[in-house]
Amino acid sequence: MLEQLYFAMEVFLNGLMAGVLYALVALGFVLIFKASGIFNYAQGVMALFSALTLVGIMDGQVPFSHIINATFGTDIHHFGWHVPALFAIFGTVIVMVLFAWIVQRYIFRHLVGQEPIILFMATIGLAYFLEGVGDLMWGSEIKKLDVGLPQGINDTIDQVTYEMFGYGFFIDNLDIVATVVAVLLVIGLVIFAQYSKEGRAMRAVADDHQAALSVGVSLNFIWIMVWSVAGFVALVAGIMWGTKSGVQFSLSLIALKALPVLMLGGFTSIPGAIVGGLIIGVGEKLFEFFMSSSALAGELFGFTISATENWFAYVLALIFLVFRPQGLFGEKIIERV
Amino acid sequence: MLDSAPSTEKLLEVNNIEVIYNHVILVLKGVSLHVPKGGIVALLGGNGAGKTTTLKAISGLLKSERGDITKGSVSYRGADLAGRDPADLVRSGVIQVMEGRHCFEHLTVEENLLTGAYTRKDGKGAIAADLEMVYDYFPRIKERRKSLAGYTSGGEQQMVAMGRALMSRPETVLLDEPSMGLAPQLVEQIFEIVKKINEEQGVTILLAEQNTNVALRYAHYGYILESGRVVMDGPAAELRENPDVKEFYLGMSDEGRKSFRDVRSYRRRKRWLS
Amino acid sequence: MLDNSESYVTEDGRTIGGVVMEMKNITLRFGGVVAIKDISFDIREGEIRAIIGPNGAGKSSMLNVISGFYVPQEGEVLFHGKPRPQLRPYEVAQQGIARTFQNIALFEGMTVLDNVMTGRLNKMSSGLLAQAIWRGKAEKEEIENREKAEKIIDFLEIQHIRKTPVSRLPYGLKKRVELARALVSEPSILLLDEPMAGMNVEEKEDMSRFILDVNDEFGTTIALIEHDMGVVMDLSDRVVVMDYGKKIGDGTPSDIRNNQAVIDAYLGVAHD
Amino acid sequence: MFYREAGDFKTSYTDDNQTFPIKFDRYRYYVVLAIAFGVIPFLINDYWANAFLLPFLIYSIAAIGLNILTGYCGQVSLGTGGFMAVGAYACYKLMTSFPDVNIFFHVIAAGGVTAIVCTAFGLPSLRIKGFYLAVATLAAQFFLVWLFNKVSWFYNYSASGQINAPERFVFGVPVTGANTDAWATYLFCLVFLTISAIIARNLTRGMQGRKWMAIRDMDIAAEIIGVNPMRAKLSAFAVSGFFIGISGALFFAVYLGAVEVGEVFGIQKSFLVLFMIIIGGLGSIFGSFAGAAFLVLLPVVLKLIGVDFLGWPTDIVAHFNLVIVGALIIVFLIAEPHGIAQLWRVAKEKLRLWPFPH
Amino acid sequence: DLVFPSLSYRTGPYAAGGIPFADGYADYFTMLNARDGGIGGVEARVLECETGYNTEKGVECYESTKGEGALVYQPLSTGITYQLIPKATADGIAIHSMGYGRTSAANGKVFSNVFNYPANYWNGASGAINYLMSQGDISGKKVALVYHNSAYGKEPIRTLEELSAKHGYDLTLIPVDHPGQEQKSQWLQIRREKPDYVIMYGWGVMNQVAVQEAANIRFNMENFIGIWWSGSENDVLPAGEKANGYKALTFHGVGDDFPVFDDIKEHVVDAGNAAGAGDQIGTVLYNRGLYAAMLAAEAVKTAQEIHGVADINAAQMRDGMEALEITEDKMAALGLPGFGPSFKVSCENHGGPGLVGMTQWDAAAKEWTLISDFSPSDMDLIQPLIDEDSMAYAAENKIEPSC
Ligand SMILES: Nc1ncnc2c1ncn2[C@@H]1O[C@H](COP(=O)(O)OP(=O)(O)OP(=O)(O)O)[C@@H](O)[C@H]1O
Ligand SMILES: Nc1ncnc2c1ncn2[C@@H]1O[C@H](COP(=O)(O)OP(=O)(O)OP(=O)(O)O)[C@@H](O)[C@H]1O
Ligand SMILES: CC(C)C[C@H](N)C(=O)O
Ligand SMILES: [Mg+2]
Ligand SMILES: [Mg+2]
Repeated sequence: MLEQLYFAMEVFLNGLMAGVLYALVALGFVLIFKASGIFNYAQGVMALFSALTLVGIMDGQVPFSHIINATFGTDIHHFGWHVPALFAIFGTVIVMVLFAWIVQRYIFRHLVGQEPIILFMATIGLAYFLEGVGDLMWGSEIKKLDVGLPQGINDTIDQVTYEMFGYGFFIDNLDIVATVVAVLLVIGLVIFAQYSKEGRAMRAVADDHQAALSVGVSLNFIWIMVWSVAGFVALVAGIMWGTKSGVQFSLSLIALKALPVLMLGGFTSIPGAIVGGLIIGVGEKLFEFFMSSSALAGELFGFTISATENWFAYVLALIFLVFRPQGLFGEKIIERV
Repeated sequence: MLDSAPSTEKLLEVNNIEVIYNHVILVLKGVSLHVPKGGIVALLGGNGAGKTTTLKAISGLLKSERGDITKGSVSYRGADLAGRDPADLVRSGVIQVMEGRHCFEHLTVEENLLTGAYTRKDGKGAIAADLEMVYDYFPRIKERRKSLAGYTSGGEQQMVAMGRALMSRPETVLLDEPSMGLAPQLVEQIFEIVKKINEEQGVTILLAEQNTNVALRYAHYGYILESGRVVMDGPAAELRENPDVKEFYLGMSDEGRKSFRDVRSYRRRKRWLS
Repeated sequence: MLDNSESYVTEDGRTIGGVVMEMKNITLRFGGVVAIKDISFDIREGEIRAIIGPNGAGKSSMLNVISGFYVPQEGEVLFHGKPRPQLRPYEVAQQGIARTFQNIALFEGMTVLDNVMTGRLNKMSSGLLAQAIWRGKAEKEEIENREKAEKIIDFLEIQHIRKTPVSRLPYGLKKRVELARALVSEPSILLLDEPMAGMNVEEKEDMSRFILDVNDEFGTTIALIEHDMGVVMDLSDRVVVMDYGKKIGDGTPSDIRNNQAVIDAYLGVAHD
Repeated sequence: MFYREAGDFKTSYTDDNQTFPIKFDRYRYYVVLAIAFGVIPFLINDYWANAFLLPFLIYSIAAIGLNILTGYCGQVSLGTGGFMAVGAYACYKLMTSFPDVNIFFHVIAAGGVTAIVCTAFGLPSLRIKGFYLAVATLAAQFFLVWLFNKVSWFYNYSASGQINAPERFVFGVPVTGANTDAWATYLFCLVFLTISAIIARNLTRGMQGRKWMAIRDMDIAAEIIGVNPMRAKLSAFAVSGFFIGISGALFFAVYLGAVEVGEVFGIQKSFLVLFMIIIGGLGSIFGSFAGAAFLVLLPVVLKLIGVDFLGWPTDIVAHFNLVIVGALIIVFLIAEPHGIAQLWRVAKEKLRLWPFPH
Repeated sequence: DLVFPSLSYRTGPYAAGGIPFADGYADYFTMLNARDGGIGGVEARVLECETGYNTEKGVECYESTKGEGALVYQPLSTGITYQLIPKATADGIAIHSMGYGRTSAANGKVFSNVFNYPANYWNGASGAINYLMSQGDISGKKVALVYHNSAYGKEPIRTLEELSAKHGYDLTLIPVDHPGQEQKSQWLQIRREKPDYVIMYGWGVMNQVAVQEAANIRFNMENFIGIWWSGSENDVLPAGEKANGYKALTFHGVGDDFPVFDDIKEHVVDAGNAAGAGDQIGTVLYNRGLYAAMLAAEAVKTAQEIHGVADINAAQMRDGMEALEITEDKMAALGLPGFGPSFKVSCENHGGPGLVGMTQWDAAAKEWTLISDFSPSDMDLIQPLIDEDSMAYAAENKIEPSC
């Protein structure tokens, strides 16, 4: 019995950690939504793309080498250098700023004032585009990403808890790092959005593009800035997830894990992303744990419920929403006539 | 009230512009007007005459509504404005107060005002001082400074929108229907403020207004727009005396103001163009 | 003082009936803001009742209470003398109360005709299946109601824009379309929230004519919020004045014109 | 003056209420119908049926369904894939449980079942709005897929968890199974599409359509003028579910023949159909057709150009396809955010004025 | 010409696995064309069609390529195979689902046009258990199956259950939904229940994450066995050092130490005709693609012999496949000595011998090594299952068993 409790606690803790990883992706969504009302479906692909770029720079890969080789009959793959992680990250950030500029200059500038669903569709187009470019640029094979983050069970926690409870808890080192990074990001971003002039302008833009334009806020500037920051957040998420599972296409699918987090936390709330992430992480892990381990579930339904993680988060978020339609921390939906 | 323009220097010049929405709907069919420095110019006309469109054509907000200037030009201080970013224009001192308030709903009243100072670089102190000035002009919104603008009443939002524009320390303000939905004494008050900033700070004002009566009392010069064309212009005092203006825009007949009850059965339509 | 059910005849020969709607001690709060403080007034059948007051006084909120969109914390609404249970807004509309909005609330993606036709929705009863098949009842009903709508469209002189999407119309015409949508439902009570804001005198004259004609021809009771004192004084039978949630005056236009509290709070100067 | 309107007077409201009030349009419509029913079945071959016509017909039905919900009623749904799965599985269970009933009725019944499920998932829309609702509908998407994958009753306990359409006949001609003829499957789907389009058109031009659009454009105002939001929204979910269910059933039974739910009816499908209505035009029946045609043809054309014409290696083509599809979507949205239908309308407006603009 | 459609996937979540296989499949035919002028003098043409490992797109690919004279389909997905079985049978085209697809298709009496030699998923399951039994007694031990929650992953469940009854081990089923990016709960469950062995039927990112998570909870890699689709370089590289010792089943050889690779280098790579980026040669999945191509080419040769025509059609190809015989000599002559088992296909048996071997990952050397012989699986148990399942299919679809 006690045993079961410990298991549950372990699952709980790991759920928290998984939640942080979801939140990292959700943060990027929130930023862009807050600043422009754009529901950026491409956030996941941005994480993939930034991670690909990071690995590419680190390994000195020649971008577009495959096409170059195919058209010119050359045989180049690598520059033959290795860039230290820190510089490579810096380089990737520059690429993401460039990306932000392109996105703004060639896409969203032309879509100012359109309905949200149109903007949403444009980001899906962007997601396809970026995925294709990423593949062409860096190839679609799996890449190992190692920026020196620790990974695997944390022995200290394992031992300490073993001595205390007679059961060693499993916590992944990478998750601990992710948590620290996420907390720092959230604090930074909250301060930025709530108290800086640019942050205020960003929220203004989200409320009413036209009015923001009319008071002299440059949409271009704000959006490039926000997309750059979102690109940076995507990079952070990309590093964490890429370290876990290698850098490859599936990284872009983590966007789907971030959506329920967003719903729960509220599309416009930075702290909401974290809290939502934690609730979702814990919720889905515990649910899976109880359902797959309890005989009860088996008796009830005649089959055990398992592999619930793809939908549980959504259903949980849905239930929350019914009570709070704007998410836990989202901006109030102003209903007036 | 001054009826002659205080200076002859042309600050803002609109030259024979045509505006098309959505590539098909022709709205302005050649509008020209001048605004002298330090003047108050009123743009009058019925619904759909093209006042808002003219103002947006000047401030560059047309683009975000799929509108295009297809002919003519707009220049400010002699420089052509074609292709200029609205933000750029605000930095050079032209700000528009949009029709229908357009407050930032999810920002507080005070934050709304502060966004007005977005382009200013003269320090927190000056901005704080101006904030107080705006609160002096509009005590009502001082009471509501902490509440979300989305929850304030229509009139309060109008004050916020005005205040927000003043926060940018503009040289020229394009005012679109400032009196719409305001209580009578507030209308006067707003126009007093307009006059005050015009006189004290030398702010130039281009004003689109339906409330012809008040507008012509405060403006120096007026243009009357109908279906996308300027049909009449002249110093405000002259316009006030013009019999057609009197009848159609001021609601006066020879016997003075007529009651709204009396218009029911008879109506005479006259248009300069149709 | 008149009794609630008594009717009388005005100077210009219209009959004003008994009280149809009575607001009793309404209090409405939003968090800390008290939008309406303990206000009572009534509306009589066939009259034009104006509600005036400074910005933020709570006028629109009052209409929203009548529409069932806001639920007052205290007080009740009496309809035809009986306390009205808490109804959803669409149920209120079904009782024959139609309205227009301060910030035009038209359906921007639809044509003028479709907008006006929505006003008839409570008069049409054919079900989903009948409409899917169309021929027969649904079609007949559609045509009958279309005739009513066209009548109102003619009446308000907006025939030429019938098929135009509303989003392309200038402000003033939108207001007129909104009025058409409200009128076409043949309401017993019509609530108008600043119908003449943003109009010039000529347009206001037009609007006044429509309002008076409706009141005359259909005997529709009208509650009207308006900031143009000229309009209010000329059109209304009785005026209620609100100031920051409180009622500070109630009476005929001439009473109000000379009410010192009203002059201080709202009019600024005594209006001619 | 290509496009004439002048001289085409209407003397009654019935005339003015027609689907195609302008004579020219009406004739074009009859011609299209005649070709679709009378000519294409004789020209059709396997390749064209499978690569283009069948998916086009079936997706058009789905697009009409989603357009009613999203384009007309303003409720963005990302659950289309899941709802199509409901149609498919309902059809499968019905086909295997009542083998003697004609498949035509199975498909209709599958639409009915989907309508019910869709309505149930529409309940949260009474409180949840906008993108929150869109994301919430993903709950339906993922949950339904999981359910069909998990509960073996749905796939008749087959080991692989897939469902296979048994052979069924209409007038003695097989329309499902491995031995179908292109013209038969084509006509079968075409009949459903035609009926769906007519029903959708009737619903959207009358009061029901107005209620939906009112909710879409401004739900609060709609409620205040008398639209019961619950009934309006749920009826949109139901009608939309009905069409989507039919398309799911046809997709499974007629087009694919066998289905693995997670892949065929995954979230990609939801996006695809949403794309169709946005590129085609929200709130337009014609747009549903146009969008479906566009997105069904696009990959075929891209492949033709890339692989067969330019002879590029497939992987580069595959990646370029993503780039091109993505770019095309964006270019399209920028050029005309309101879709092909709007493009068409503007073209008509210009033609009407041509050659004398203004 | 001889048309070989290749339903590949070079984009999407499974691209990392799809690319090397498709490269190997294409390169081998390119090599044959360049070196021998085709097969029996007729040029081979590979028609690639992108499926993205999506069943629906797979069907589209099938429909759009079958008109080009396709001889045999290699769908590279169990889901797509299931879909194509009835269609291809009706069209008289053969399917070769090598090491995947519907296991009971091994019964040629029912599935006339489907071949899944030389080994199938049930052989794999049995092979894994056999291997474990060779390491020690398995009764009373706990075995967990981590599987891709799709038609593919569900294939071995029945066999493993039967085997568990037979050998007395406990079986725990742990499904992972597509794509499998997040498997925390699954691996916490494993950590909790401490199974002695874990068998994995995974594909795509699910493999990498599983290996990584196994390393994270310090599950002994020695006791972690993947099916052959969970045993490529892709799956273990991201986990680095910690993946050392991980095992995977296979039905063919590893490495590029075979003469045929010299020919590939000479006629394909150096000529600049390598498929894809040309950097996959010698990897596990490349080899498998190459092996599949080789088997197809040999079947063509057999068909050419039987029918005496060089430019064969789909029906003749089917006959060739059914009469295919692979011997050690043949393999050696093809430059692939000892690469795969020798076997003979027959009308009754489309499944080949079902010999499976075991490979292990050496993280330091970054290579897979074969650590066991190709040994038989428990056909006594499997054959009845095959018969049962295929006969059920025959009954359902009113197929008259032939042969
Ligand atoms: N975004 C738009 N798309 C299409 N037509 C438009 C658009 N905005 C305005 N119009 C049209 O342009 C004309 C002029 O409108 P504008 O708003 O400039 O008039 P206005 O003089 O400001 O009127 P009001 O006093 O009612 O505000 C109107 O006929 C209107 O229908
Ligand atoms: N939904 C709401 N939430 C919070 N506060 C509200 C809400 N609706 C109205 N208020 C507040 O209630 C007060 C009365 O608002 P109301 O809109 O009724 O004013 P009004 O008399 O119509 O003014 P105006 O003439 O400016 O339209 C205002 O201070 C407003 O900010
Ligand atoms: C390469 C693929 C055939 C393997 C895959 N997991 C399947 O069986 O579907
Ligand atoms: Mg205007
Ligand atoms: Mg109001």
